[in-house]
Amino acid sequence: MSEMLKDPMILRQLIMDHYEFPRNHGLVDDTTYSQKHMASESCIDDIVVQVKIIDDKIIDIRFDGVACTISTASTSMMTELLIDKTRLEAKKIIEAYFMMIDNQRYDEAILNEAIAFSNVYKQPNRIKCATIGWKAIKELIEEGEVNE
Amino acid sequence: MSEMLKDPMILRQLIMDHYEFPRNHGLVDDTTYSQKHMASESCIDDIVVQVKIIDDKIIDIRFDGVACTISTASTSMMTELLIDKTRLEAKKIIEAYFMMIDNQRYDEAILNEAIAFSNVYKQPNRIKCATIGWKAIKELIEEGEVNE
Amino acid sequence: MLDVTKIRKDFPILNKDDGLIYLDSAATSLKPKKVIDAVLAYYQDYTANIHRGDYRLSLMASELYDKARENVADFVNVSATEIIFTSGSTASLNQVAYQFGLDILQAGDVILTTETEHASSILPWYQVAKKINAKIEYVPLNNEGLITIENFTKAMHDQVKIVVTTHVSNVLGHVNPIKELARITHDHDGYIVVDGAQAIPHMLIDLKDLDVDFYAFSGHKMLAPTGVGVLYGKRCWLDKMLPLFYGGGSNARFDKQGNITLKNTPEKFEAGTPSIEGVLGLSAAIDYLRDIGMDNVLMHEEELSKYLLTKLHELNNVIIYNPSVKSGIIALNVKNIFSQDVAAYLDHHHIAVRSGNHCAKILNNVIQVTDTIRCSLYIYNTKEDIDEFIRVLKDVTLEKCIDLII
Amino acid sequence: MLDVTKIRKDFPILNKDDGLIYLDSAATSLKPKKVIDAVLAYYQDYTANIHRGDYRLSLMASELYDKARENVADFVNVSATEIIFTSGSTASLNQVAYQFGLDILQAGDVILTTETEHASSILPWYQVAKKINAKIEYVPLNNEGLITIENFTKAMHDQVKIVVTTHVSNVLGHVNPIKELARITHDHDGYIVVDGAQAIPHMLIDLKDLDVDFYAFSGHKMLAPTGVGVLYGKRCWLDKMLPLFYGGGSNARFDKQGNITLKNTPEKFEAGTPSIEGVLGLSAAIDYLRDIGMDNVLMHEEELSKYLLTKLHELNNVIIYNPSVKSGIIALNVKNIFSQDVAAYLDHHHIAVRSGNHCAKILNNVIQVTDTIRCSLYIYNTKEDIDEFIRVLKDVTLEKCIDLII
Ligand SMILES: Cc1ncc(COP(=O)(O)O)c(C=O)c1O
Ligand SMILES: Cc1ncc(COP(=O)(O)O)c(C=O)c1O
Repeated sequence: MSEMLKDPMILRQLIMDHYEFPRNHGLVDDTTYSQKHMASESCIDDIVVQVKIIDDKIIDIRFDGVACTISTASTSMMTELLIDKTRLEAKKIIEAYFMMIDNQRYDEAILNEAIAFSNVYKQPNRIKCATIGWKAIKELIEEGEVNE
Repeated sequence: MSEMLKDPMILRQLIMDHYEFPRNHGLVDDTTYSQKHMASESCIDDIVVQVKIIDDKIIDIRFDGVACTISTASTSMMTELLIDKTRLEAKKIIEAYFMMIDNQRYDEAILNEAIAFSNVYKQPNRIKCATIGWKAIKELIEEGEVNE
Repeated sequence: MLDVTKIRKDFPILNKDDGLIYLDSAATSLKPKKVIDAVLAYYQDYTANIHRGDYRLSLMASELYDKARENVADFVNVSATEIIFTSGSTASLNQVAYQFGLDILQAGDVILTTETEHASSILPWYQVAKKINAKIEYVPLNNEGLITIENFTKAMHDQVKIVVTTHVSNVLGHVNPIKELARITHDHDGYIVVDGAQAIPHMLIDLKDLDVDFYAFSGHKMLAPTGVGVLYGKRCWLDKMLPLFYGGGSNARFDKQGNITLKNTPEKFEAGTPSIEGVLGLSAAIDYLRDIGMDNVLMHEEELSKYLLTKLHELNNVIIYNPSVKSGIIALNVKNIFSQDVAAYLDHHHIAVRSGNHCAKILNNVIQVTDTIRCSLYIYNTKEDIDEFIRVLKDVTLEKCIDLII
Repeated sequence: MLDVTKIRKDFPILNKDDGLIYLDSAATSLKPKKVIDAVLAYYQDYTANIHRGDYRLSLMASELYDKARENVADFVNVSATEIIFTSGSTASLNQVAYQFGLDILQAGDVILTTETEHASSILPWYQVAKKINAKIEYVPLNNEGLITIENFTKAMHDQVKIVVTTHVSNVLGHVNPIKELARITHDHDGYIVVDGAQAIPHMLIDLKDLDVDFYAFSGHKMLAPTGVGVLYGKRCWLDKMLPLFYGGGSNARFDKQGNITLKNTPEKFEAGTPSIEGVLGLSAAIDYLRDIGMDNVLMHEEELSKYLLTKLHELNNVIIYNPSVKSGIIALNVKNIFSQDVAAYLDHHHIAVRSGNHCAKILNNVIQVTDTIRCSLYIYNTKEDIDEFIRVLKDVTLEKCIDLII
């Protein structure tokens, strides 16, 4: 897999696929989920992320909103990566993702497909797009901890 | 007199005299007077001018306020010049005064002592001082006409 | 005719070799040397606070400031006492809503507006309506987002006290028939408040002729600095209005008991130190535009706009939302690619456009789309700019957009 | 120590051969090249509106704008989310009065303030008091116009909800003991709003340490452009406060029914296009001051101030109204000559000072004089400036003042 993910053609297809068929898309009307509305400063991306955590474990993540290819695909990948993880595992993955976006050393292995965004740092105007969903889940997890 | 008024010493003394002993100074509490409050934009000069006009004739002018040498002296001279004049005469004198301040040709004869300010145009920062009382009386006379 | 080659030389940012194609003048315009020099002169030759004559620098700054007001007044054909300098259109429009609207509106009165309004034009009135229990109504727009006189006349009734409308929409670029709207409004004893932010930079505006009650615009969209704007109001309303801000420079005196004697209009509205170099820059911008001639500005933009529309029509991957527009604001999308992805792709080719909802967030009710690419033109744009824009647009695919980041 | 010769080279206006002696920095400061260059860079290198990332220029401008906020926050030791950019101190202070004061005050509550306040600090509270039927009370000042902790403690009582005070008086230059005033205010469950316009340019201010609720200042008095200022507020109050202006950039969304979702603090307070180059210039000014070191700035001014006072004491035609002052603001008059006449005479000798009541119009109750000459010093002033000022002051007579105009 890791080798395949070096191939730009594959990466492109991955992103397209997550954009056209976003996973875990559509919100649920369920108060056991906490939710976060992210409207990026550029006033264009406007998404909502929901998460359900039980006993330290992420049971489900959902998202919806108006967003570009990069935000949609990166958020979609995020949901796939984090569902079924413990808080601690999720936080490690999130940290790795932000390290990658920041062009620092990071643990490739745990990011899986999300390394499709490893070169976003070269396009500063897309960094907000590639992180909006990830920021939402990060804040949701952190807030959840504080509330307990 | 006109010759004497060319002597700077005399002019200086005239201005000092009008500053130290302003004529027609102090307001009256009399509703037959109309009055105008002038606070120049520099927020420093702050004077009130009153005028009583009967049958087209300026019966009396009074003034008071916080003001510099130039405003006080020029307003004091104005009162002396305009009291007992008809509106039309007063307007001619006022017009001549503003022509002088603007460094244009004007009728020296009717300005009398007020030609002490004939060189103010060389000190642009004092023009407001030299005209504040004159502006007040000008507006009072004009407003009076409109009201009739 | 307007000599674009010569004009482009006046804009330092266009004379670097990075090939910038700036198609976002509706967001903010580029600045010509004349404006930059006016700002510099304030910093280098007469830095001083205004409305003081204690020394030469302050007198110079004050006189230039006062002349700038006359220059602005002259540009829009009103009296200098009717021109208030503000920090921008947003400040101007908020001030009218709170200091005039709140005062004259009563519960049940109607504020008539449109769905093309910019947030800065309509949001203050939402606040006013809420406070006073007034109602907001919308003039139905035609399917291109235009206010027609017919629709406006129908929407008008005797409960309408205030009409709030943009002169030129910042999303769809349509020019509303303000003179007629003002006449109809006044026939119903209403007041009309016009957001001129996108109009003033592009055409000669005669406010006396338009006969509006209030009119707002910003310096930065008309070649001038940011942080400065204008509120025009009819003298009779301004004289009755109280200022929003109180402070130094706007009062003649005050005492311990809280008695305040305000100065006259317009000084009473300008408390505190204004954007002095902003005002001087705005005046220089007006001189610059006047030298070119506003008729030439308009003609140039209409010509470019027509050229751009023709070229766009030839592309089959593009949707145009305002095909009948005459001004230099064109709203479009590339089929099946989100506007922001297209904007990023254009940026990669040095083309600056804006994507999004452009702060007119209720317009999606009308054009049935939340986000568009906005291309907006000004005096320094050329047919070559458009050719390059078209070339890149023609080529764009979702794959190419994604390739930029992988 | 501060190298004045080197500093003076940074100010283009001081390097012309007109022999300008600028002693009016309390009105507005001169601008160093570093600030001018920051403004120029915006015009020449990245002219774009902010909070957009559609293309490189806009991203660059947005990032610099956000960094400027962090720079300002860092300078006064608070968090960037507590820094709101405004158009100046006047706008900052009015905003607190209407959006915070009006909200928390009730009829009968007391606003405690002083007679040294600038119009921009006190007039908004007169409006608030009138609207809400609150009472204004004044801390008795000592005969030099100082707030003492003793007097403040006595004036304080449980009806006092808000304390409004200047940090440094713009007429008398005294530095009020803000940290203690804040403590006493908070002990009485009150809020303290501080006008820092004359403090920030001259000394290191640690707002966290001072523990005030709100603090306002202007860019133009601290080497930056006009048209930009700051409102600091504790995050908890800002989060509760509503903005004064509504418009583009401060809302996340709104709909036809008038529902508005505001962005978070501080964005929610910054509707419309701000003074972008003003903010960038302010950040550059802070960098410049930080390079010099605020301790050095303070030391230099205190030294000059002491020197000036010593020299003034040697003149017998001068009355000093604040002989114990330590800051660089000195209030004086020449005996028997009206302040404006003296100022004009000084101007004739290229010396710029200000005459008048300096917008603190109730102070005459305290110092028993309506008008003074104000001489105010800053980093670029020298002992030579003072020597020349003293030489001219010594010579001035009413006759000489009059001779200038005849
Ligand atoms: C003490 C004080 N407060 C407030 C202000 C008002 O500042 P600005 O005019 O920049 O709004 C000033 C400036 O004159 C001042 O000296
Ligand atoms: C139509 C319209 N109105 C108002 C504004 C607000 O102008 P400013 O941001 O200069 O206050 C804009 C600018 O975006 C606009 O396009």
